Amino acid sequence: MKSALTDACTLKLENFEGPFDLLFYLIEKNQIDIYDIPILEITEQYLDYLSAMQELDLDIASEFLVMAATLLHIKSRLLLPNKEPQLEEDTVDPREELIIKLLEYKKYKEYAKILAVRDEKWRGAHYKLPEAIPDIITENELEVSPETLRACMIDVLQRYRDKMNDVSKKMKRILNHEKVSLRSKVKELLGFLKNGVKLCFSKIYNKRKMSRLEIATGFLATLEVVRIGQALIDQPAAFGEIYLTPNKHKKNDTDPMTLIEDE
Amino acid sequence: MSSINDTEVIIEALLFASGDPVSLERIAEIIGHDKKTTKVIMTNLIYKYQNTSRGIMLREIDNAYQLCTKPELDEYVQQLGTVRRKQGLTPQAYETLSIVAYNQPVTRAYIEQIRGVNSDGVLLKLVERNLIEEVGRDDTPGKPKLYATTEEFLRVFGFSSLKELPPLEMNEIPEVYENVPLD
Amino acid sequence: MSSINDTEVIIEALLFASGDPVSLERIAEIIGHDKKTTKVIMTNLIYKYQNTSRGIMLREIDNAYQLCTKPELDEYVQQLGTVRRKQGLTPQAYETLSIVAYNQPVTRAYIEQIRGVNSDGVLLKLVERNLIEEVGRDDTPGKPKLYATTEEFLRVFGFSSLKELPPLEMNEIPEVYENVPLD
Repeated sequence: MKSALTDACTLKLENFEGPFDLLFYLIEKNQIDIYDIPILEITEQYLDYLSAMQELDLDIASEFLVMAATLLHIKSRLLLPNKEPQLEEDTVDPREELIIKLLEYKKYKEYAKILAVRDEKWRGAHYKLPEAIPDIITENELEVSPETLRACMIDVLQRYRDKMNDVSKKMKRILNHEKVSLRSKVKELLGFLKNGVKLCFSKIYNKRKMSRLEIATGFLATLEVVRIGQALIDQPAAFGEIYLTPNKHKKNDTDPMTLIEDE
Repeated sequence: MSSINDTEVIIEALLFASGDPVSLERIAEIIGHDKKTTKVIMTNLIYKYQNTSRGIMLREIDNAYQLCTKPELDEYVQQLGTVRRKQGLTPQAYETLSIVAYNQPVTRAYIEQIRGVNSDGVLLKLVERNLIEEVGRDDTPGKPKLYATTEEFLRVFGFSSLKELPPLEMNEIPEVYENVPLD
Repeated sequence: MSSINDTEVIIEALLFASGDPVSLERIAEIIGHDKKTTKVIMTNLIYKYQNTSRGIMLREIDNAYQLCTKPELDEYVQQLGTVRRKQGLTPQAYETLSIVAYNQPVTRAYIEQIRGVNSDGVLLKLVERNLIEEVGRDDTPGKPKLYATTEEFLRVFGFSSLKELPPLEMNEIPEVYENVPLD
């Protein structure tokens, strides 16, 4: 085998596209069984080729060097005495991965030949240039579907709903804000009442100084303070002044703020 | 190749590939006959094209030959140039059309309220395409125009009447909170 | 016109005038038959061209049809001196093309893994010659481009569709688990 290989070793320097291309060339040239590659010989020839390239100052693509390393690695594994020759599962052929890759590559190399032959044949078919045919542009029927129409109706209603519901959410937020304001008004009133003085509604909630909303809220706060028993209310005359007196007979001493209903 | 048939085959290929007229001399040269024989072959061939089921014919023009389609087939050939423009509706047009279709007759204001955007342009387009039309005026301040779908609308959607509009199921109609809840 | 013959005549005229492939749909539309019937007519017609003394043949390419000269007549057509014969591809290009054809859509990385070599340049050439094209991006990190063959690929290699690619013979990979021969 060795002699046959060395005979074939006179490599002609072709422009190999990649390491597989070169390996294939060597395999075919030496008529090697791809399933049983003599790694020692192939590696030697492969490296010979690389050094020939070097001598000619050709650029050696990194892929060629990676393959050289792979071949040398396989070679070293083959040369190492098997530590556990009894265990069959461990005796995986180190060439296996390379063989699988080469077989895969070979498959496409063969297709490439089929394509080349077909290309050669069909390049003999000649086509004709198109005649000048004037374009007639016709406005075609509308392409519409009842289902799309229906879907659009549902979509637009959905959008409308979302928008409307968004408006109602905003309103709710505003009202919640007012509730906080009611709490603060109650707190304010309780502060005044602590001083134990009789309060005059029109003095606290002055129309000139405050907005209607604030006065209305103030009125609600007044009623709230009375409701939780912190004050007594009195209006001597209809539409007359409202007086607020601190309740001296409170039932308990708990913080009045906790009595305000938390909304 | 030497038989008459083979020669004819070659000539057809030559003329097809050339597209332009090919001179008698050139044909004679390629098929390897003298001009006189070639002329006879060509004359026979013209006759053959004319009298068999061919879509193409052979013309002699000034001692040159050219293939072309038979003039009586022109109406078919012209159709190759027909570019059908398949037209669809824009999403905006579809949306507006659906509001008109399902709620007709409607005012522009109604459409705009639902869509939330100005719908002047899209309404105009739908009127231009004859999918909707004015059907009168609403009896409200300003007397706004009322729009409804047309017969063309029914035709393009393939409806025989408006009853064939795909129904909107109740559960598909999104709920709108009419009143703002005051809690 | 309604007989089979008349239909075939129209089709020949259409294809001749078009020069470019005409889709099955368009032919069906013009001859006024449904697609299925048209397909049958076309298949018969392909056979007819092949088996009569014609210099031209009918090809199916990706559900479209085109007339061309029979490839075996190339030597005569070449003598016209007007048609230019395109150059073939390099072995690397055929190799890369076959990887794309059989695995499409594929990324460059996949091709390079099989070829064991950078395939940037050869891919670019194939794209330039309109034999392959980008068809999107893979849904993997880096979103690499995906390549597939074109209609031109089918035309150049005489396929009517990708189904006609010669089948991949799965080379049986024998067990290489046996005793390793130390050579």
